[in-house]
Amino acid sequence: MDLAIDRELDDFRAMVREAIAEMLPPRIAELQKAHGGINSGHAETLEWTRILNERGWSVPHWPAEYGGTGWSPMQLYVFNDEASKAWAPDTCWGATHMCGPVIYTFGSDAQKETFLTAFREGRYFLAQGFSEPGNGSDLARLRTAARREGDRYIVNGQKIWTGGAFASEWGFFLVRTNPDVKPQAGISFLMIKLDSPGVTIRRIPQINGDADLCEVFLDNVEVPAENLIGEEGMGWTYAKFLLDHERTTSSFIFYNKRELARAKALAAAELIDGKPAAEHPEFRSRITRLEAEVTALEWSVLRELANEEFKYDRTAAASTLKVVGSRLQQAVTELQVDLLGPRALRFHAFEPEDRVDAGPLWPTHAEGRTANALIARASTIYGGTLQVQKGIISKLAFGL
Amino acid sequence: MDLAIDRELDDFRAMVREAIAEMLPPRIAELQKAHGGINSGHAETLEWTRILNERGWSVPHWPAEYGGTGWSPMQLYVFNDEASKAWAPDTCWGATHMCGPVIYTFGSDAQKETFLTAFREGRYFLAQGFSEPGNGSDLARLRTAARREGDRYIVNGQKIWTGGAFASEWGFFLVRTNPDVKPQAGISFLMIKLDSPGVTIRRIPQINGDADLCEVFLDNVEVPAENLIGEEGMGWTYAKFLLDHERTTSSFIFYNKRELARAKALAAAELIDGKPAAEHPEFRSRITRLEAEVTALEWSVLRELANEEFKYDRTAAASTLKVVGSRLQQAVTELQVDLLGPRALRFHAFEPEDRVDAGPLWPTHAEGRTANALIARASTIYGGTLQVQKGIISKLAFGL
Amino acid sequence: MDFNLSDLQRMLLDSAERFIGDHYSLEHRRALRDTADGIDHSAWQTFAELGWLAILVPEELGGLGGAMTDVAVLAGALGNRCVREPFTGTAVLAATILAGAQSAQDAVVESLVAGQARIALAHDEPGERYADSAPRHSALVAGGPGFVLSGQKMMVLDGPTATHFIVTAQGPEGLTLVLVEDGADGVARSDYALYDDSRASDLTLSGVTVGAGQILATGEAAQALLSLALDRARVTLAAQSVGSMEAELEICSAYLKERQQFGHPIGKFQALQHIMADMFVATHQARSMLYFALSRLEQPASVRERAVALARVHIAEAAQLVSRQSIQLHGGYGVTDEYEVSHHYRRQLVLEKQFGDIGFSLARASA
Amino acid sequence: MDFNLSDLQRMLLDSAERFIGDHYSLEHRRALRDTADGIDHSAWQTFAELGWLAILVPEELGGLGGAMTDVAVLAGALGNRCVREPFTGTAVLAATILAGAQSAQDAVVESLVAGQARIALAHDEPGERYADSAPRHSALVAGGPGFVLSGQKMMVLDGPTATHFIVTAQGPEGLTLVLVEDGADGVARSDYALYDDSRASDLTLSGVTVGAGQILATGEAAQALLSLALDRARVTLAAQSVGSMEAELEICSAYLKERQQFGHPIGKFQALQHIMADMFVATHQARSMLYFALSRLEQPASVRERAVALARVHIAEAAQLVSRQSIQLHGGYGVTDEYEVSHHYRRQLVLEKQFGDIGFSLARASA
Repeated sequence: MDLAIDRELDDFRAMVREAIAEMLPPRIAELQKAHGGINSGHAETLEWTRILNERGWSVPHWPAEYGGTGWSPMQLYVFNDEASKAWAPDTCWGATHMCGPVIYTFGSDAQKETFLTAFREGRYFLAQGFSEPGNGSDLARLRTAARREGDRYIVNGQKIWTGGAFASEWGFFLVRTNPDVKPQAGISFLMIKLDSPGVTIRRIPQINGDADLCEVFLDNVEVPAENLIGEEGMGWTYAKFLLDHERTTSSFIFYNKRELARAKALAAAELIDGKPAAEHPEFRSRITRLEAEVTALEWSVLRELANEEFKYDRTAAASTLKVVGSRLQQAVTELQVDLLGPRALRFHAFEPEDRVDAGPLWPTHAEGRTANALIARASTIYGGTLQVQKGIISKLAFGL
Repeated sequence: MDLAIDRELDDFRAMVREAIAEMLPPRIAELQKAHGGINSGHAETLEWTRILNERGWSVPHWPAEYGGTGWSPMQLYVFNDEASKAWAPDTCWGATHMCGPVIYTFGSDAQKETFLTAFREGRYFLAQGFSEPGNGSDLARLRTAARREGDRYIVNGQKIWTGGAFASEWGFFLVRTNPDVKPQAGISFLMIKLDSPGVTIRRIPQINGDADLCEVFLDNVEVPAENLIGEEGMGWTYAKFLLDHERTTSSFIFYNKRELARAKALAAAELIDGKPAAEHPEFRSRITRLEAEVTALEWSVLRELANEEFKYDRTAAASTLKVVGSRLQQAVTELQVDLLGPRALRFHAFEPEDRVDAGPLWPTHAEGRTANALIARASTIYGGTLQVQKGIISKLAFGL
Repeated sequence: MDFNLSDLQRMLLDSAERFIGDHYSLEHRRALRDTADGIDHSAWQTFAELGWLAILVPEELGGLGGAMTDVAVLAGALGNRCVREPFTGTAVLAATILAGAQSAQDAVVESLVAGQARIALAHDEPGERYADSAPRHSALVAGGPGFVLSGQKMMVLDGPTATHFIVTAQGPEGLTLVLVEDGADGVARSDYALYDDSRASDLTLSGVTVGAGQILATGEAAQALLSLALDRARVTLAAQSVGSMEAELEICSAYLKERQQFGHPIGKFQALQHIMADMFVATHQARSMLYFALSRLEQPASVRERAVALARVHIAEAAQLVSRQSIQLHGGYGVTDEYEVSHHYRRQLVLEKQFGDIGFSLARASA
Repeated sequence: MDFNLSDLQRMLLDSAERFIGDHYSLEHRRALRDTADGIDHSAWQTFAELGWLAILVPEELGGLGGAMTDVAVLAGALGNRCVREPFTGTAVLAATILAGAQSAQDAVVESLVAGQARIALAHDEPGERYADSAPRHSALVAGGPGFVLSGQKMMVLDGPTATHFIVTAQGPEGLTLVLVEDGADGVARSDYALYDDSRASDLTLSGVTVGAGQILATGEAAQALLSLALDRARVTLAAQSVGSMEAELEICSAYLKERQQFGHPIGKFQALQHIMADMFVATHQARSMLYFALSRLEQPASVRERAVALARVHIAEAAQLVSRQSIQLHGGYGVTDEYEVSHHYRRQLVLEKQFGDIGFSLARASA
């Protein structure tokens, strides 16, 4: 057992920190800080991807042959930690962390050439079409049908919770290519260009004033058969592969660390009865307990990254990261809201054109906090609800 | 809507308070205070019952013809509140609140004469034989069999969680008299004298050093058929009757009020870094939140006593009282433990003969608090677990 | 004690449920949001016609001389549908202050009862947070024919549609409550929306001329009147919060029966049943706590204040449990603007943080 | 970083699990409770033979020169079975102080390693609660050939079986750590049991003669040494707590499969499955927090103290969740002395309240 961080990682950290400080445009960092949700704007995400790509860092976790950096899991961790602290946005997650790995693992050479390059270079935003209105946490029941006709598929159906679809050029979709086999076996993984005739996108207004999530209606959409990734009927397997691929992502550890740090800054700045909120016992205890939980979560992530031998099924540990990480996203953003007190109630528009300067009485640190906390209610819902995660844990850890 | 307490009740309260102060032997109050669990010793319980009976107050909630006082539900509430505050023990609950009402409602005249008189006069302690080792929250599956042979029943089986059986003269039992009908229909309600041949009682050592709960083994016990209460096969109905009979009991409202008051007294007396614990913010917030919860519970009880028109099934409201009341028993006693800090760790024996004086360094207020908190873990288990209560609520309130 | 509605309360509730149920559909409320000032002017007239604005106004001033229990009955119905019209500020807070004012305010009260005057409290100042009784920076000083009022106010709830403001200021005799008309010389408003789609304003008061007839109360009387009015307002918010929770129970239990997942209505899952049970328990206890607070409103100020604070902590925490779980039970739909539960969530947030949040109330209840 | 056991740690854990698993059955522990002093003297000899008492003792003093990670591995195994022998006080707390003492303590250390000496810290005084660094009322003053020690101590853990006490006292140079033999003239003990069946004592020290060789540390050095030793002890307690939680996961999941209710194994009920999941999450996070605390033990005192306090809060609250739910899952059996879970519950209570409870740690972590 060796619980010390490698000295070499400290050097690596210093190196990436300096590089990010040099590369990241302040404008993008400021937007990410104000907006402060999971992602900054789509244009800025792509711009940052292109900047990273110039240095060869846009897909550091990919195999070297596809443009990865060859960094160790701990180095990747440090890089992401530093990027988050510097208020860099993520790259387009669907492209670099979900669809990309599926394509470099199961795609044809032509697909690798077409898509991996585009993803790495940040050429466009990519949407994820998995969920459907009838099946939130129950993917096997999806009904969007792709009927093969010659060298193309005719796709009909409806997807929902497709983040950023309105701003995306392509999407990766799970579709049912065979209705006659057992549900999991009839699903395929298809790339669909979103300006194809028959694709209609509706932005869904959200609880926080944003409308990033979309419904995607597919009405006799023709998709070239070459857009099938891997084999027909293997979509379920690929989806499981990509969900398993990133065991620690759902911890949102970088987000949670950064937002807790932000909460502490708020606690120092906000006054109650003339004293910083940080000195009020209720807030102090809340912050301390959250700090303990975030610290434990970080060490749970480190255990996973360091490949700890584990008595239980590893997926149970991954679900644990998700349970705690999602709970923390809610608790930390709610803490921020409570630190702001009545000032948290003021609505701030999401669309740049609707935003107004709040005036001299309103600290900029207030903007965006409540919007973040409101959408954080979704963190225990998407990617398998809290209840689904608990079911996974009790089944895989205990056989219940 | 009239949310004020009747003025007349204030006079009644003053009257019963004074009467209790006159009647209650200080020795019994002190034991109840030190012991402080749900019941004081069995002998003291009976002694107090006899004292109350002299004034006609031992079974105030019974119909007047069987010795009740004719008090209104609110008067009964005030009486019990005052008795609790004065550290009076309860009377034998099984006799006065469970078996008694079943007998005066369903029993024969002879049974009324025999048992009701004895209960009212506190002649002996009465044990409750419902649960069996195989069926905690699942009464319909009980297996203890009573086979009719002429003018007697031959009883074989095993009961568990029979409080105070070792100190009881009689017990009221649910037994299966007919194995060939559906489970609920074959159950009967039988009085069994516990010194009958074939009855063996084992005290079960508890988490807190007490051993009040017992196992009762019944091995070919002969019970006169005249000890059957009401009709054969109606035991399930009677059991439901008696459980429904007292809708507010499971709130433990008097216990919770009294123990919260005790916690506040501890908070004033116990010092941390030279300051009363009551002035420490963590304890202050905990106390305030518990006070709010106890207050709300008391008003939930008052709504029930005042027969509020209620949109939902009343049993859902009764289960709510049980959920909150049991949670509070745990929270309030754990607060006491935490207020004592390390001093809560010292074990204090339950049996009078094993008790030792803790010496000059140990305040008497420390004794008994941890024992109480430990056994309070059972409050979310007996009488239908927390999970069973939630199931009742979701079914009866929402049809889920 | 009697927890059942009187005949009058039953009539009040029936008419409220009918009007609110018919009128305040989710679509209507979402459309109102996009209007300039966010309130439903014709509905406000109906409020007046139904007598809702007159409940707390004494009969001698043309009101109904009702009680806070009546207000709580109505507020529950408003909470059921997240109705965010300026009822609390005008019909509870301002009505209480005007009825207790040292100078007769018959005309304004009449106008309030008629649904013409809407009156907002302008109390909080920059840098403050729920400063119940601190001295005001806003100052009322002798000047001109009477007085001159200057200062800055923040988060004046329902400010954009107010016809008058009750401004708290430091005057010659200590705390002073001053009635100021919107649009008077020297009054400048900066308006914005809150997350529940209601509106608020920041006010700048620059040498506003004030006559003696606009002084509602001074010194200890002002303190006592403001404190009573705020406590009544807080209980009204709490009653709306309980109404919102009760609506969420209905919405969620219906949704659990309708929504299918893994081949069953999701209400078949025990874990979700138990969440509903937790919500039921919290809501039931919250209503009990509301009754407790109502029962203490006529008692001495210290008793009243502590009871209200205790109730606000308890009810707000129950509301958090219920509104959070309501979203969770709805899955992804819960965080869209298109489902009721997200509106209840935001409304509950706003109810919690008006006139003192959980932290403020906890400190006050623990004092 | 490497979270896997080294070969030596693997051997340590295997032998610990084997011995403890074989030896510390519930029946055995319940029988031990009824002995005069509550400890298992022959098992203690085995502890010594297996080298467990020597882990933290430097090699030059005849020990193994091991690390706190090794102690944590063993402590987890002790926690699995609620083993309450005086390991923490003797092999961690006292071993740390003796190894850092200003006067050589070779004989005592040798005796400790051999399983003969058991050494308890006598620190808390009447009226105190976890007074980490306050001045002591117990006084060490010059007298006779050396010094004289007087005072009163409370809650000396494992006092009844201690051969020596490390007494904290106010000496000429400030805080002083003094080694005193049990049975020395002027030492009077009053013994009692704790709820986990371990024992403690109150001590009265009346003019106990102390030689220079018994002075282990003074002034700032004493403060630093005591603080380090206490933090190591706290982490050892936390490791036992995690071990206890991990055992409860096994006990409860097995029980849920075996126990039938309403015609099914109760593990089929989703509500109970989700409770098990909550327990799993809490336990997993608790072990992560233990690693965090271990990683900070060699850092500067302020970093170490805060990390240990943070870990103690987090692990103790996780332990409360797990031990409470373990009883709940067992129904009525859970509150009997005849089932493991009630013993884990009591052991967790004692672990939480030794050398600082949640409240103490929370204040320390928030400072």
